[in-house]
Amino acid sequence: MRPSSEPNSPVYHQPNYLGHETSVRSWLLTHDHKRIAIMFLGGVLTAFFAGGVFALVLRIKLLVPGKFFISALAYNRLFTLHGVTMVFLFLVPAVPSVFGNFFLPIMIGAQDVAFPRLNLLSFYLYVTGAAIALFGMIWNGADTGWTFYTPYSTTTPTDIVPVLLGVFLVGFSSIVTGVNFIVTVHTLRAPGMTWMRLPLFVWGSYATAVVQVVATPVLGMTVLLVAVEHAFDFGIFDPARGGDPVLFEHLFWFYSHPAVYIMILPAMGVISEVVACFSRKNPFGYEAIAFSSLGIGFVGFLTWGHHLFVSGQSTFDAGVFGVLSMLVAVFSAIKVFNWVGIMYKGSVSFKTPLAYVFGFLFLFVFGGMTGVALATVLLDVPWHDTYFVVAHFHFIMVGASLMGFLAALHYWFPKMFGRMYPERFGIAAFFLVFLGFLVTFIPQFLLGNAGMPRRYYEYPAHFQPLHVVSTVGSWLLGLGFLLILAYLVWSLRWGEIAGPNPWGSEGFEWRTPSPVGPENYDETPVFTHRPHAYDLVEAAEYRRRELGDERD
Amino acid sequence: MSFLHWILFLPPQASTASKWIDQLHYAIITTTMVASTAVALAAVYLFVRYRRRSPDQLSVRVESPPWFEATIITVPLTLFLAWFYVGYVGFVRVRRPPPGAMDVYVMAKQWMWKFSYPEGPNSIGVLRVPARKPVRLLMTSRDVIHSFFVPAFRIKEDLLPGRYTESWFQSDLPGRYELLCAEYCGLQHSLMRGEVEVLEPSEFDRWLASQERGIAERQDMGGPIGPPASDQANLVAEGLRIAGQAGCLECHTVDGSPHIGPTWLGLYHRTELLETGQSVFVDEAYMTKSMMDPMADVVAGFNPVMPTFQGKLTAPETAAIVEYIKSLRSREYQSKPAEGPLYAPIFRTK
Amino acid sequence: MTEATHLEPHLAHHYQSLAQQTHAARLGMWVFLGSEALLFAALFTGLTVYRTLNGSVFALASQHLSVAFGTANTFVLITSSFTVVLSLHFLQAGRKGLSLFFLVFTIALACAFLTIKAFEWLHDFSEGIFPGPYYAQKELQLPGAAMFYTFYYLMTGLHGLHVVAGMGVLAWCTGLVARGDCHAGYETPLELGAMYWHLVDIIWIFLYPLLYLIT
Amino acid sequence: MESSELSYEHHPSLVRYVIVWLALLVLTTLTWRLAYGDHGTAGLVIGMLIATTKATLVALFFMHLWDQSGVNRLVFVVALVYAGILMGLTVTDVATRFTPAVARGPTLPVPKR
Repeated sequence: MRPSSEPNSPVYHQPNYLGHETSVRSWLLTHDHKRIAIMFLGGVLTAFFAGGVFALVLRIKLLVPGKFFISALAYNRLFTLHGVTMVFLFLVPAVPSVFGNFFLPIMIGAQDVAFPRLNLLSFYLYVTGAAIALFGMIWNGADTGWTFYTPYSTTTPTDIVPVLLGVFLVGFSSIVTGVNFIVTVHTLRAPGMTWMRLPLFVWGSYATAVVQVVATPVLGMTVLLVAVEHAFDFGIFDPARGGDPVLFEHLFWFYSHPAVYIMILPAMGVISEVVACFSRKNPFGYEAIAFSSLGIGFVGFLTWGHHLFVSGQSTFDAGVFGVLSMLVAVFSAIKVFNWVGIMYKGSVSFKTPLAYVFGFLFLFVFGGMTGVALATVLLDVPWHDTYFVVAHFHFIMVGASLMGFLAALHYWFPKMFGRMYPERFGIAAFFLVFLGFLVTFIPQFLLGNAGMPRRYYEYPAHFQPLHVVSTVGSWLLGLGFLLILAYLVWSLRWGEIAGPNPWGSEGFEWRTPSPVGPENYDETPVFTHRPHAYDLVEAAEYRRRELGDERD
Repeated sequence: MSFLHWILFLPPQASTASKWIDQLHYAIITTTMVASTAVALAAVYLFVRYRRRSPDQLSVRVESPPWFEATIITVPLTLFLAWFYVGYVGFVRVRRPPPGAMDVYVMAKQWMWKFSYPEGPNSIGVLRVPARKPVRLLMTSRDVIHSFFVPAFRIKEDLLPGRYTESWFQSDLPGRYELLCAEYCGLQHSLMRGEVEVLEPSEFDRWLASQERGIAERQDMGGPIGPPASDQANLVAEGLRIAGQAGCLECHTVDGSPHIGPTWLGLYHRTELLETGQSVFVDEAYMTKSMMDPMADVVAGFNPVMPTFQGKLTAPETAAIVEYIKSLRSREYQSKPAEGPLYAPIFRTK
Repeated sequence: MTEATHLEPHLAHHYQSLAQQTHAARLGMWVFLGSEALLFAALFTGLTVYRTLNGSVFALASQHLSVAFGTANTFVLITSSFTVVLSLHFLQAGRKGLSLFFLVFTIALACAFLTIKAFEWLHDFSEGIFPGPYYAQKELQLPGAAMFYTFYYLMTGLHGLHVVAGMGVLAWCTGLVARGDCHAGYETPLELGAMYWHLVDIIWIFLYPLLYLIT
Repeated sequence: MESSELSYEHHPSLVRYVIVWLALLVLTTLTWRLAYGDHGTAGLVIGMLIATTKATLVALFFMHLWDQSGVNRLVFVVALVYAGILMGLTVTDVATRFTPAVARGPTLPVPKR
């Protein structure tokens, strides 16, 4: 890093995307994918902390088996709020809309996404949808759970229409982002950026975009049908009039199972980037990781029926979905072993982002394999709709997706804001989050084994000890997130100035200044090799130049 | 095994299925823990072994060899397919009741369980079954989706409105076991609990013989079966009281005999011919309307003399009377042994 | 990929050439239309499932729909697809007047479609065919009959909304062509508008046999 | 990219459009005749085959997939495949369920609001 007389003075690279225009209007009406990404970051973090608070309240109630702290209705509304907020307002847009928006064009050498105006529209759809959903839920909260199962959702006395409308709009935002990413990757690659040179994060985001575009409209239609049914009593899912409530489950899970891959695929892309960067190694099995992303994106659509094993689904269909569910796990296994392989003969440096990769690896493998265990048709019978399922999907969504999100946030923070965060705090917060996570969710696996059904306001007293442990864990987890928020906000203002490439990374996004300039690159870049090719001569020279800077 | 059973917090193995479900559970959960720990340890080992010792330390290029990719595809695939095979065979076994199983009809509604035996008795909240005999459950719901879950038996199956689902179990261990609703079904979902009581066969036969239809229901209603069911029961009693106070019973009988107004016995879900020549299906809406606006749809053969109760009965009182009328089933219905809802002959393999 | 291409007025700053931009616009439209197709696929799935569950009733219910209206509308919509592609063709050939004529003609056909649809619905209403709980057709009182009509109204209604949206898009295209903002050499807006219109046509092509011709 | 640049220049002839239009009209008439006379399931299959043919004609020639680059065709095929998966696997379940009886008649009305 260039020596500066005042180490903490804002000697940002100028002009950069953050500071070249400063009016509020220039932010709200921006077409710049980076600014839209930053606005999305604000949105999803707000949603995340709101959802987290709801979760903490739920966990406090669960300290006691009987009535305590909040009423049953409030409890039912809160777990709906928690689920809807975390799934639709945080996890689905978290990595694609924030980091995908910011880095996908940069990584392929483009100036912007293909349709910048649609990108802005996507943000406003998200904000509007989120506002309607949250407002509707807090005002006259829906109490259906985020799964909206009919006929309960169509007959509940609470007002569910605003939530459904909000989800519909947020879904549209997701579709627009997906369309944008697909077209960007197909048409805006810079000279030399062939398909087999795409960074792995781009592969992950591309596969995600396909899933978003294909699955989300089905959800949109489904929630509209529920809204129509609830508002006008059309009997669409009413068995008395020839309807079938299980049809809803099929339509819902046709979206919501692939939605898990919308949440996890881009996080997997992040992991690939981070582990290559901090191992200073070429991606070990590049093709395997890239194609398994597409594989997950496709096979992920063939497995939704494993949510219906005990919903009166035919034994035949259970077999079909059961065997197809096994295939998707294999693609995940390919990725996991290749990530571990990247470190082999590498030059591994343990920094906060890599810490999250270690967390990801353990939690994802355990969470993923418990998922396979659940898809092992027989074991789903006792586990279905118990805390075992709750623990499993929190391992995937918090343990894996959120770890990927945090890895991305720490890895790219210097690139996005031009400043470093305090490394010691980063590592400390990681251990707090990791420990808090295990203490929160391992007891929930055991609760599921013991037969504790999910969405229970009051529960038989013999489950209490494990609930208490889980609640204590949730406090640790909350503390960890607060710590992260605190030092990242602090770093925005007082963090050490980061050079263009503080990690010595060979990822293409690090060829831009930090923070990135408004046009990304000063001149159209030309790519001659894959990212993270630490062994190539030109790459080595490039890095030596950067590292030389660092040791000045 | 008993150590695993303890450390995994599993409930007692009270059904035949629970034993082999747990075997698979042990095998799979152990593999899962070993595999995830192994991956994490491998990562930590590689980190320690290849950690960066100087800031500009470089690495050599290593591409994944084909044999490695082949291994990491085939080994997990084989393992997972093996899991699937064992799991699916077991699943078919828990879904397919053995021939000669005893049938019990299960009906769920917000928020109670009702069990009917082909031999006669009904019961609410408590399912009594003989030990060492397979029991097949034919289940349906009256309103939203519920799920029949007995942790000690390791069985679970959703109850869907408008359709029947089936499940079965055999318990060799007499005792009382928790029955839970596992599918979220509304405000009191977590209180929709019941009990399965496994009796010695001789004891079960005695119980069955001693039960006239309906007796069990009355007994169970008084028993500790959770608030929802007793609310329901109280509502009926409340309806009877209000009907007496408001003077309904001066014109309407409850034993089927004709009087000034139509009898209430079996009124619910009856189709009545109206003065106008049209017919009306008696449901909650019609009953409520008749109390509030009696002249609207007068049943043929009766004089339009009923006064309106608009403003005289509160909404909860009206609801209580409706519940009371609903509880009055016709005599022929009552004298018949309880039977399951209509269903076509059930195909059984072997 | 030279600087000269940037003189092209329709070229956005982040594209290198108009060909690249056109490719992106077309692909974007295709992906969006694919997404739209899945939106309708959810409804088609519902219809198919309920047809499986209520087969004979659905067939009976279908016979109360007017095949004449449905067939007439199919011809109208297919012809409108043809005229919009003619409009694009003449725009490419530089014949602005003919292009405008066929665009307006397409919109007129869309109006005809909606008018026929309106008459068809009125005819249905007069028979007591209403969606959901309002269903009052005397001759056909079987469980599942109302469900068929509920889906009939949902699907034709959603399709009708798409027709209206498509008319908006085509009207906007007419404005662009008339003002000369969309011309030979830069037909992208009209091309995309036409693609949307074709999707509306394709969905109707599937709705027609599924709703009207069940035997 | 190359192919898209080609199609950018190339414009199909008027004759092609007219032929496709006539073909669509003939196929529609054929579908319509199908409605008269009981063909059972075969009628449905033939009807859907004709509809698919018509949709493909529209996509290929009116929407110019015939002239455009491969990726656009891929999008069309992928959308059809996924719609097929959704419909196929859902209907498979419905058609193979355990059905001792489909209970008819009203369920207990759940009070609304």
